[in-house]
Amino acid sequence: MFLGRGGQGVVTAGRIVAEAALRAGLFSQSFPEFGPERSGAPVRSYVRISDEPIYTRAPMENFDVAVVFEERLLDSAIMESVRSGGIIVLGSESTPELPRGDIKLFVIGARRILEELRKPRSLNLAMIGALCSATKLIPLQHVEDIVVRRFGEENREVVRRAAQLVVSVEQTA
Amino acid sequence: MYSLTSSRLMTGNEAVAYAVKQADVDFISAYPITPQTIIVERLSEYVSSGEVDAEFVPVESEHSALSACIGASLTGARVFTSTSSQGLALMHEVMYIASGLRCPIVMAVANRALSAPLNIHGDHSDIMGSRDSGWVLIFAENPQEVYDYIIQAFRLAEHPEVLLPVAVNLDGFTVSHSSEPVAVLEDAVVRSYLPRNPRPRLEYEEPSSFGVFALPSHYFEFKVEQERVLRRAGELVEEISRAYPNSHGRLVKLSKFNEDGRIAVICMGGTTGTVRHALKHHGLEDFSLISLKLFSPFPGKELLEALSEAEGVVVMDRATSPGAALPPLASNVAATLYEGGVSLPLLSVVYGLGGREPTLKMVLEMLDKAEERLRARGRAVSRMYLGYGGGVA
Amino acid sequence: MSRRPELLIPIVFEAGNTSLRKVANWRSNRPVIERRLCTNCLICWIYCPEPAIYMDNAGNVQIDYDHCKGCGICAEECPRKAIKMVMENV
Amino acid sequence: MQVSKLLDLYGREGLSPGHSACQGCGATIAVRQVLLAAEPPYIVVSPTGCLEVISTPYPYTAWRVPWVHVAFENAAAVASGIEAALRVLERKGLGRRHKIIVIGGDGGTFDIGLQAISGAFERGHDLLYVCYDNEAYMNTGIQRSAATPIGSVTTTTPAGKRERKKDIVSILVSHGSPYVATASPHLWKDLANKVRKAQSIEGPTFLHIVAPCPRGWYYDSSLTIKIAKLAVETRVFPIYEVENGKYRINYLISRPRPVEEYLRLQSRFAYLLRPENAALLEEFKRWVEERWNQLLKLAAAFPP
Repeated sequence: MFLGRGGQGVVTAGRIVAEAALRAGLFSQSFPEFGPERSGAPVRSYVRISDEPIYTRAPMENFDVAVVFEERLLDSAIMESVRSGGIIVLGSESTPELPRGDIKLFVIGARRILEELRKPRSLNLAMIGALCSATKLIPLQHVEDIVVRRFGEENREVVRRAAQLVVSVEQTA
Repeated sequence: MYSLTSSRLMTGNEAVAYAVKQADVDFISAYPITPQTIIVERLSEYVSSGEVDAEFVPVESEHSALSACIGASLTGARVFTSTSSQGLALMHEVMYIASGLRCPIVMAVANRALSAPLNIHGDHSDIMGSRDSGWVLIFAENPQEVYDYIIQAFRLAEHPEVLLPVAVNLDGFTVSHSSEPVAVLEDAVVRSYLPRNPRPRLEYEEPSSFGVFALPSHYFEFKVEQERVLRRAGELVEEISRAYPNSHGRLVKLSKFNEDGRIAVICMGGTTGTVRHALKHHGLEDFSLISLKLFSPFPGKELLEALSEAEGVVVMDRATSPGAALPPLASNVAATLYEGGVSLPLLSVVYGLGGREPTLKMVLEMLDKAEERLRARGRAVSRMYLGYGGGVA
Repeated sequence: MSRRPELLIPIVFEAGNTSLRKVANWRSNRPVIERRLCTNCLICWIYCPEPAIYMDNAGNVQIDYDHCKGCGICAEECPRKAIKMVMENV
Repeated sequence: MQVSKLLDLYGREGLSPGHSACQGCGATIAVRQVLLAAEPPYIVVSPTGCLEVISTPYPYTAWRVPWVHVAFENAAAVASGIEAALRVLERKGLGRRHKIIVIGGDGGTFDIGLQAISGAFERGHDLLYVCYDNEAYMNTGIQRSAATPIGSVTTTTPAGKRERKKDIVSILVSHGSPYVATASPHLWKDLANKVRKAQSIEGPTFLHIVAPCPRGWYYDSSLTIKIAKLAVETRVFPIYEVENGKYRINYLISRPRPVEEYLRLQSRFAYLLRPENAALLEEFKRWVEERWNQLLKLAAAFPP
């Protein structure tokens, strides 16, 4: 599940990950949170990845991985919907403490990367880069290829840098 | 299965647009409405980039969209439109004329609830409102089927023995906006699958009059003939789908999953997949699933065959028919059973109105309760609202 | 190749075949041209709603009595008053 | 090519006799004249209305040219589809372009069809829209339309209509149409040449034709042309054209006949002519005068 705000490319992020999974020989499905799209409002998109055909179109209530674009969006509802043993990839410049000890937290200082690379509108790409190296679900190379094809060579570094700089935060709780 | 490596990730809407492009369409007319809009956005991109040589006429209403399509179709052009919900309701009048004038228009309907209250999400109320308009009505389960069925829809619509409009339905958002792998054919393969057949058309050298008025002395015969032709379209489904270059994507009237289940669940559109998932991953061998692809003409014969071993039937409708004996799909199933002299306990389930897509938990609960209800056999027909008030009512 | 399918279809392929229908019984008065006054100017023809007026091979204006409904416009508009409306024999 | 004599039109009949129009039908005279003038190849589109019903009782058709009717409110949309589709078919070598002529009544034009007309004109389709205006819904039994003039009795205005007739020409001019004109069947040459002119201009053009209706206007069937003439000569129906926004009055009526001469011949105005309805009659006259003066001003703004 990807959680960001309208205009940050949340839907695109889901789509890129689904496409990368497809390239990796996996079945995938990606869909946005359905409804009117409004800039700035919290918005989600969802991805299912499987090594067998995906039939279900049920809404997703629980996730193995939550990619949260900003720390402010990380509320209790999100915390509760991540499955035990699941992962949160969080866009944050700090390292927050989670109330659950059964999930893994990865933090990426995405804003700093975007500032350095002068790519303020590529937050979603940084988050995917971080997701790749945090979860190893999909090969980074496929994501890079798709990003370069759709958004140009200059965005490759966003994905790469985020993949390098994402850090695992040990939870004490 | 399709080869995954040759697949592209597409939403249902993108699959429609891609199929229409490959079909060498001549004329497109539409009006924006959620959740169909992306179809025409893509198509207008294809037209403006020259990837498809067609005229795109962005009209001032859906009524005019289908009207323009009729005009275009009567010139002999290959014609496409798409809409949803209120737009389809606005087209209602013109839908009867499109079929009465025998225009082989192909329309994609990204199914959506009808107002009031306003709701932009998926259900089948829109198309069910026009189910007697004489169109061939096809329901797709996923973007792959959307792609395959759009192409076959053109072949069926333009078949010289048919000449009827065809609507391909895809659930609003759950299919129209869901990105999934779609295996596509080569352009040239699609083109050779869709030859251009001559048909009556508007031209100065052979001046014919279209849209004449018929007195009581003739009207009845036209309407009965139209009904016959619609049934003939059903017979021709096998012929046109057998010729479809990708054998995995052939249009069937219905498909069956878990052949040996005693209780048959009949469903159309995207939610069929969730039921399939439930049966497959939760060991529900008592149930079979009938995914109905062709709603009109209703495949009664095939359905009776598919139900020959069934001990009970669950019919899932994503629409209501207020005041009617049963919702649309259930009433067709009940009539089919009656006509076949078959008496089966039937559970009519109304689900997903206004986009309340059933969760896996809801589907499992429904199946659990269904077994109980059908076994009780208090009456032949029982009813259930799935997801109403958050549960099973 | 014929574009006409072998189907009962609400299209009329025989252009202008209303000419096969006779509407003479709509008429209670018939227009009669007085030849010596007529100059074949065609004014009656251009104002006829049917048209039930034509030129014969000799270039003389004639009334098509199978299709004239007897409205009387031709008689009213004839610049030479060469057309008279005459009561039909019952 | 300019039409100068009736022989220029003879032999080009688009409509066959044997149709079911009323005796003395002004609409069929107008339509005949349009088709006699029209340059082939063309396709005619009609909305629902008198013309459609009288001309195509299955298995018959009065049309000697390709013709299509779909519904009441959508003729301009149907025409848009035909026009655009033939453009692409010609490009692909699968057909050829035709001129498109829409012929609709005032109900299908002023009222229910206006949205589709607005759309087609805004999009700029190459077509000629002809409105034969008999000033009410005659097909359904004489109900008022937006084209019904003040004081006219219809079955839905038993005490005479209170509102002015909608100014359809201005509406089409406002859409930026390159050519909008009015015509009367008594002025056959003017009408024929306007059809030719409109057809020669690329884009959506409009011709508004007065079409007296003996049945609905309550007059003797022989008087159709006379009444059309009176409509023009009393300034009730001015004959003018607007080319690229420039107004020109084609028949300058310097000494108009009294409006009563026109009204008196038609029983639909009997109510209006009663002494107790003098105020309504004054309003009718004011409408005629104001429109004429407005036209004079518009024409003066664009000297030839």
